[in-house]
Amino acid sequence: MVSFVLIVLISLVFSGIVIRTKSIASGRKGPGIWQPMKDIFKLFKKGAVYSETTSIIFQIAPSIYFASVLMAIMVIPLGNSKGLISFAGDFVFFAYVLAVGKFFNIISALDTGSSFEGMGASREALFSMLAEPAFFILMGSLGLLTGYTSFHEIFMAFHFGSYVSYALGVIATFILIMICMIENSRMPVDDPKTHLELTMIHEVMILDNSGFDLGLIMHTINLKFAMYGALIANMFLGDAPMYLTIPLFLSIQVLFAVVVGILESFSARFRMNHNAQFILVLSSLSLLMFFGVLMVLGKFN
Amino acid sequence: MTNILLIVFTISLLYFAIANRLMTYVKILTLQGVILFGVAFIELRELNLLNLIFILLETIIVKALAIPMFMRYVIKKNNITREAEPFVPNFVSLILVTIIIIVTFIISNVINDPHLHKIYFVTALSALFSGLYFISSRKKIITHVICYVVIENGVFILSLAVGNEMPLLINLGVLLDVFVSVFLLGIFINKVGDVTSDGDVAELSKLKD
Amino acid sequence: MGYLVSFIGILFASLLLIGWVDNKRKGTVAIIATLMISALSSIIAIKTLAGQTFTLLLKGSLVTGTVSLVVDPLSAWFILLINFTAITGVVYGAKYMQAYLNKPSGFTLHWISYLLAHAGLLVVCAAQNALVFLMAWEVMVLSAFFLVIFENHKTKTLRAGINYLIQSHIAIVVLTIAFIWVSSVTGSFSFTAIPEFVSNQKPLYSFLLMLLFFVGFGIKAGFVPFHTWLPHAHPAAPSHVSGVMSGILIKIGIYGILRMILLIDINYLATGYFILFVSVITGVYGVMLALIQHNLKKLLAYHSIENIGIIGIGIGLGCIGMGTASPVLTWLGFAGALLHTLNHSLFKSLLFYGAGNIHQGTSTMNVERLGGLIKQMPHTAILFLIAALAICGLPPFNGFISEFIVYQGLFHGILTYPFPYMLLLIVALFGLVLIGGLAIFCFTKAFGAVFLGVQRQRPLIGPKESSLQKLIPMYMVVGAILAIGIFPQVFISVLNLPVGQFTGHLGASADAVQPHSIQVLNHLGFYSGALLLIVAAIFLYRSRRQQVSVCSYSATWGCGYVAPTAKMQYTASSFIRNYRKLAEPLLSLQKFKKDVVGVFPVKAGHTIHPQDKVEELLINWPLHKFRVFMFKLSFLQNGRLQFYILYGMAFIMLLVGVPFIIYLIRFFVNFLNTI
Amino acid sequence: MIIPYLTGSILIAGALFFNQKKLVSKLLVVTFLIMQWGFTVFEIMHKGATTYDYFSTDALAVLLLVTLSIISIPALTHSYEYIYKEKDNPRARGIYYGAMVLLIMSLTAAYLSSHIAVTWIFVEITTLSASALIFHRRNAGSIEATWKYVFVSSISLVFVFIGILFLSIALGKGHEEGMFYEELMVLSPGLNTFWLKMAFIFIFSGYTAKLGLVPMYTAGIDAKDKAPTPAAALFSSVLMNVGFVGFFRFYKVVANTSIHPWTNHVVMIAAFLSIFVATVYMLKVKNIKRMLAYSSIEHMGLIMLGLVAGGIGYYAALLHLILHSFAKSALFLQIGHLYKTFKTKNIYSIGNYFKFNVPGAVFLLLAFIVVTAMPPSGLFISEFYIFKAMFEGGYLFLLIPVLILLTMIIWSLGKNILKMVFIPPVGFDESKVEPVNSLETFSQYLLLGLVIYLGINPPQVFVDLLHEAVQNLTF
Repeated sequence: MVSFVLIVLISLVFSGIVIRTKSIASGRKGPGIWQPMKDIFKLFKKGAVYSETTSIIFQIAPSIYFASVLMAIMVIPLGNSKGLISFAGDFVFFAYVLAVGKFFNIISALDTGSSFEGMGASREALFSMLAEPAFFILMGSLGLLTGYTSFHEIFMAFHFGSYVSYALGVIATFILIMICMIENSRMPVDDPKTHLELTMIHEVMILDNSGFDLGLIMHTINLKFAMYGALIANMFLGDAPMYLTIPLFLSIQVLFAVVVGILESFSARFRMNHNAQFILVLSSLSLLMFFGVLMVLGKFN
Repeated sequence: MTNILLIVFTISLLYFAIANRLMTYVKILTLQGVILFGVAFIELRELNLLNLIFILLETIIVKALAIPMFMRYVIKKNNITREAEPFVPNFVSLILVTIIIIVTFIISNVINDPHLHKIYFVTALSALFSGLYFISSRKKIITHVICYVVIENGVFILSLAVGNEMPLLINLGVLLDVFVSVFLLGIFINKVGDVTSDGDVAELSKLKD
Repeated sequence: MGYLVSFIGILFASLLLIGWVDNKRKGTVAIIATLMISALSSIIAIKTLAGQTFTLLLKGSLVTGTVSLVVDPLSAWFILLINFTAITGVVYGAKYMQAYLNKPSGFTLHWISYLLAHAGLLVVCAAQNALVFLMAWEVMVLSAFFLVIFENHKTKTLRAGINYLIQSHIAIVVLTIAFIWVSSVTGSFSFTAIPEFVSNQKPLYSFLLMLLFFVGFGIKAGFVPFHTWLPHAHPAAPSHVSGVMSGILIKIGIYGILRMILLIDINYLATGYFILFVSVITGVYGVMLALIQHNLKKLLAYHSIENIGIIGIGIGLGCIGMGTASPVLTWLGFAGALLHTLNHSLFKSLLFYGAGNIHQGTSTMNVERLGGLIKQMPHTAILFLIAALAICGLPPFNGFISEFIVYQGLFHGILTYPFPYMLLLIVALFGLVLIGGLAIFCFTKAFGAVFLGVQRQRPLIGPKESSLQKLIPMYMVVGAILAIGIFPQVFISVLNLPVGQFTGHLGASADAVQPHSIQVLNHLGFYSGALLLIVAAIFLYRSRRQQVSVCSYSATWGCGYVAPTAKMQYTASSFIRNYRKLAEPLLSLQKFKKDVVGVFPVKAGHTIHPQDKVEELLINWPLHKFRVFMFKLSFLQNGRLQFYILYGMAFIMLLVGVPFIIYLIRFFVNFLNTI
Repeated sequence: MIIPYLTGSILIAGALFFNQKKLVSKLLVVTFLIMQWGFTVFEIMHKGATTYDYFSTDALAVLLLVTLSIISIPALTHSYEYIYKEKDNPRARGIYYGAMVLLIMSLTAAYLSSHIAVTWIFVEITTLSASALIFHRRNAGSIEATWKYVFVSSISLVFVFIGILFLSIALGKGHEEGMFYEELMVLSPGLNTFWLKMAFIFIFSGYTAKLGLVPMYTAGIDAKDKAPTPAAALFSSVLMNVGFVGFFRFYKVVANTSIHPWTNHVVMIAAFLSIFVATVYMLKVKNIKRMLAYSSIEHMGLIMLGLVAGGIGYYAALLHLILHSFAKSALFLQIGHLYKTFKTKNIYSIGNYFKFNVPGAVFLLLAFIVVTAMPPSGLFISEFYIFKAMFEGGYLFLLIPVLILLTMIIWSLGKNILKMVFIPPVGFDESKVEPVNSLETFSQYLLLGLVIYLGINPPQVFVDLLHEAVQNLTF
């Protein structure tokens, strides 16, 4: 419950922080922290223009996308307080619920019958498909390390590993950050700053969305960021008491946002056809982590 | 005495190998028929009438007279050219027949069976195999029939080679076999002569897969 | 006994009736007959699942010996799912076939085969005698063959049918050998002889026997590399037949494998790992090829292969569980497999029915031609979408439940097993995730290309929504899908009996060992429901907003390009292009490319035909070589009398000569020795 | 009772030969059938009896005699239809029916004969009567087929005779009565194995012509192709059985000698080669009759493999022989209808049979299932047993290639039959298609039903007869 509220709260300012970081990094006096939310609320109020080729799918997809992310967020715990939904193997549920949103996002892009959005959809589908094994093997190895299969238990137990577990934690963090970037189609994979055929994935998928739907999608991205941030945060929380957990959580989220901002301002986008390899590298990295875990547990000798 | 006759028979095979004319073949058949009669007659243990009649019937009447005459008639009727036209040169066939004879000879020597006249055995087998060889090396259909008769002669000798006579019934069967099959074949040669120009086997290789 | 008599009575009565009535009514007769047969068998099955096992001993003939028909929970489970899909299939098909009324013949054959196939399937589930089993099996195979070749004036269809027939025949030959082996050791054709065999023979032999059975049933089920008949047969068949085949006919192979696992009590660990390995390959390969297909039904056929892979992973896990005496893993594995069998039979038949609607609406199956159908056939579109979500294993539908159980099993295995064993499990996990991702990829492509956007080529005939009789069975299936998705616990509790047969090997009853983690399934439905609610809430709020704010419609934003055409939108093959580039080394594609050349370029084009690499390597190539070799030998019957005589002569001479030559050699050797 | 039967049938044959009237010939044929059946029943009654010490009725004889009598009914009655649809020529008809009667008579006698040479004589007569039947059409093709058949058969029978001579050499002096099968069974263990081997080689190679095995199967194909279909039905079933009888009785003789393993090897080679050759040509030929002829070759190969394998294989071989006779004769009779519909035997120009003759087309489909030994065909049971026997006899190395070949055969046969049944032919005018009397198809259905019934649920007496026929071969 706590985690849900916190994540939703942090999502309000997340992209604000990112943009702020970027503007500072590029020496501009950028917009305020709240600017993105203001835009989104304006979008909520606006009317919309729909393509004639679209159907009910296009109308309902953003809502489902948003709902799926909310649902996924409910699974995420905070320190020693469970998420709203928590059971053995809940991260399977987590991944699949996100997949529902993705599914509709993709077909809504196809619904417009545009020559651009299909391209974005195709890439979104491919990259998220390639990213999924990394996530599952990561969770699998964490589960193997701790002996549990639900976020809450895993993260509770994770902190008390040996020192090697910190190394593992670092790898895990890196993988999670990368997955997050891929899922939100941000920097190393895609560049949100530019538009149309330059931003090949996400922005091009939502070319035809406008008004309320666009707002929903925008905020969904914020929520996703916050969600992954929460995952990363959880890896370092353990079951510290609540009065420690919450500030720690918030600071980690902010840190994550800053990191994202810095990453975006100081790195360049890959060429599209390099992305696939890059994402597969993540999977192999997670496999590496898996073997690391095996070593830690002494099962591998 | 029998040995001489049988050797003559074997030589007739060699002659068959190098002969060129169909008429020569027919003559050879007659000769063989006579030889068979001689051999059978000498072989005959107790000379009762029935056996004699039978031998006469089978050798002289059928093998030495009826069949050759019939063959002549067929050749005339279908005005088949008088050349035998073998696939392989006579020289080769001569060698092959000789080899056949030698091999059968060796085989018969390998077998050490008390109650078996080797010479009969050799003659019979060589007649059989050279007959088969002639069939597969000659072009004309009529030659096939003639060679078939040669094989039959070999079989006859073999049945003599068997120490004990067969029951009469069986010999009758053989007779019927020779008689019917030869005449049947002859009739068919006439039929074939109707459809094909010259009695050439090449005409009769339509049915194939 | 009464059941059997009435079963046979109904069957033959309806067969005669079908032969009698005219083409329009044959379908109706078939529906009634199927309903009666299903009712009859379902009663038995339900009784069995209620706890009383149905056993029937027939005297049999001098050949078969005693024939025992037994319906245990496993059979009952399969009988029920067979009946459901058979019913939906016949109701759908009765309407579907109306389109062929102009085709004079074949209706009688078709419907008779349908009933026979259904009956055969049911008997296969119950027969416990090798010969009867094989007979029922072949009846099923042959009638399925006649179902496939309904459009038999097309050479292509006939070829596909024969392909299916021959591969099924190979399957039955393998099974026959296996049964022969058993009976030659034990002297009995009863299934009870198989455990006897296992107890008497070396473990290795038992494993080989299991292997034989696996191959035999695997061909039916479509495990790679025995899958090659599937992608040909399904597109060739009428859609309801494809639905039934993919839904239940290939499942009978799964049934066979499960039955043999029950009977052949061997080192389950090896079997488990073997099955797991094959299944992972099957699943990944199936979906990889599904992705590159243009023909919708072929795409669905490859997805059947993929799902068989998932089921197989479940079975493999279960076997591993039995091998390591872990009731929990056994439960998870087999429960996942059985539930996914049911689920797949549901959504795959639904997908094929949808494909049937599309085919009769547009008379094409090529996804490159279709598009925008959601406007003309909304029902079909929604049904297809639901089925697609279900087959991708997404909540709140049934596919998610079974895949979730399998995931549970995998993680349980990974967490509890020592190092070398768990490696394959992590591979399986990788595979399963990949399958899920690719499936989503594939069905976004399929749904998007078929139903969304605008039609890419001018419609051959104006597509229109199918009639109610075709939609009703589809909605029935959707009902079942949602039921399993939202209230899984009901089905889980039913599953406990069949799964109990497997856990029984470990002396543990199913509901006892049913892992605690499964309790969550009770909540999963609730969570899925919650998802739906949230969506509904947001959507409502959104539409309220729409009222106050102004909404307008215009053309799709073409980045300033003013004259967009339907051809410009993303096609199915361009949608998967990135993937194709990635996976090219593993696939085999026929490409025909004509580039744009010259100052005034003429018409250029580019077509790609996906081939099946396994088929090329394992079937086509050896077959070609074999035929060439055979053809070389066809000089024997050359019509030359001399040769015919020579054959005899040569035969005799060889038989006489070879020993003689040997004799001579020996003689010569002795001679040398004497010197 | 045999002498009256022989004389009677010879008289009837003669009468048929000279008679010119349709009605009379019909009556004669019917009387012959009645006589045939009367004789059959009589023999069944007096099973085990020996008449004129050259004929004895053992289980094998009874089985094959009944098979013959059953098949001869449709073969003879359908001949009517067949002949009259041809340009009706009383002369040809006379010869045809006379030959048919002679053929059936000689087959009967050959089955019954208990003396190796008597069998041989009657087999010889079958050759002659068969040649008359093949010649019936009197065109180039039939002349060629007849020529080849007569010639190859005569040669092969010479082989058989030579074999018999070798056998008598083996017997040596003082065994004039040794040529009776019972005698041989008793004497054979003590005989000189060399001559026994020679005898076996020649007798086996000789009978392969009738039996339809490598090496001498060749002429039989042309005969079955060119003969009128009722005759072909007899050729591919009961005429092959006569070869089997001749071989099998002698095989039983050598089976209880020391050369039994050797003979098994010889037979095995021939059998496998036959199946192989059959496969080669079934993949190639486009003439449906020839294709079926080759399929008979394949089945004979299987039967021989059953004998080779031993054990239950002996039983299975006989079962397969009988069931195959029914199935294949029915199929050939159906081909007659097919030919009548399309006026050709070439598969390319036959097609969409379903449209012209529904019962016939359905029959073809069923017959395909039955003849390729798919369950529930009775042949499946026999093949099942044969494979079982090979498996148990340690012939696995042979079983696997055989199974592969059989699969190819099924593929080819299925491809062609389905093409004929379904795919419309090119350039075929459907105007002058004459309807087929479905009553005849009915009798073919009966034969198929017999195959399935005898296979799946054999009556006790049938099984007992089979077991009795192979009782001395139990090892």
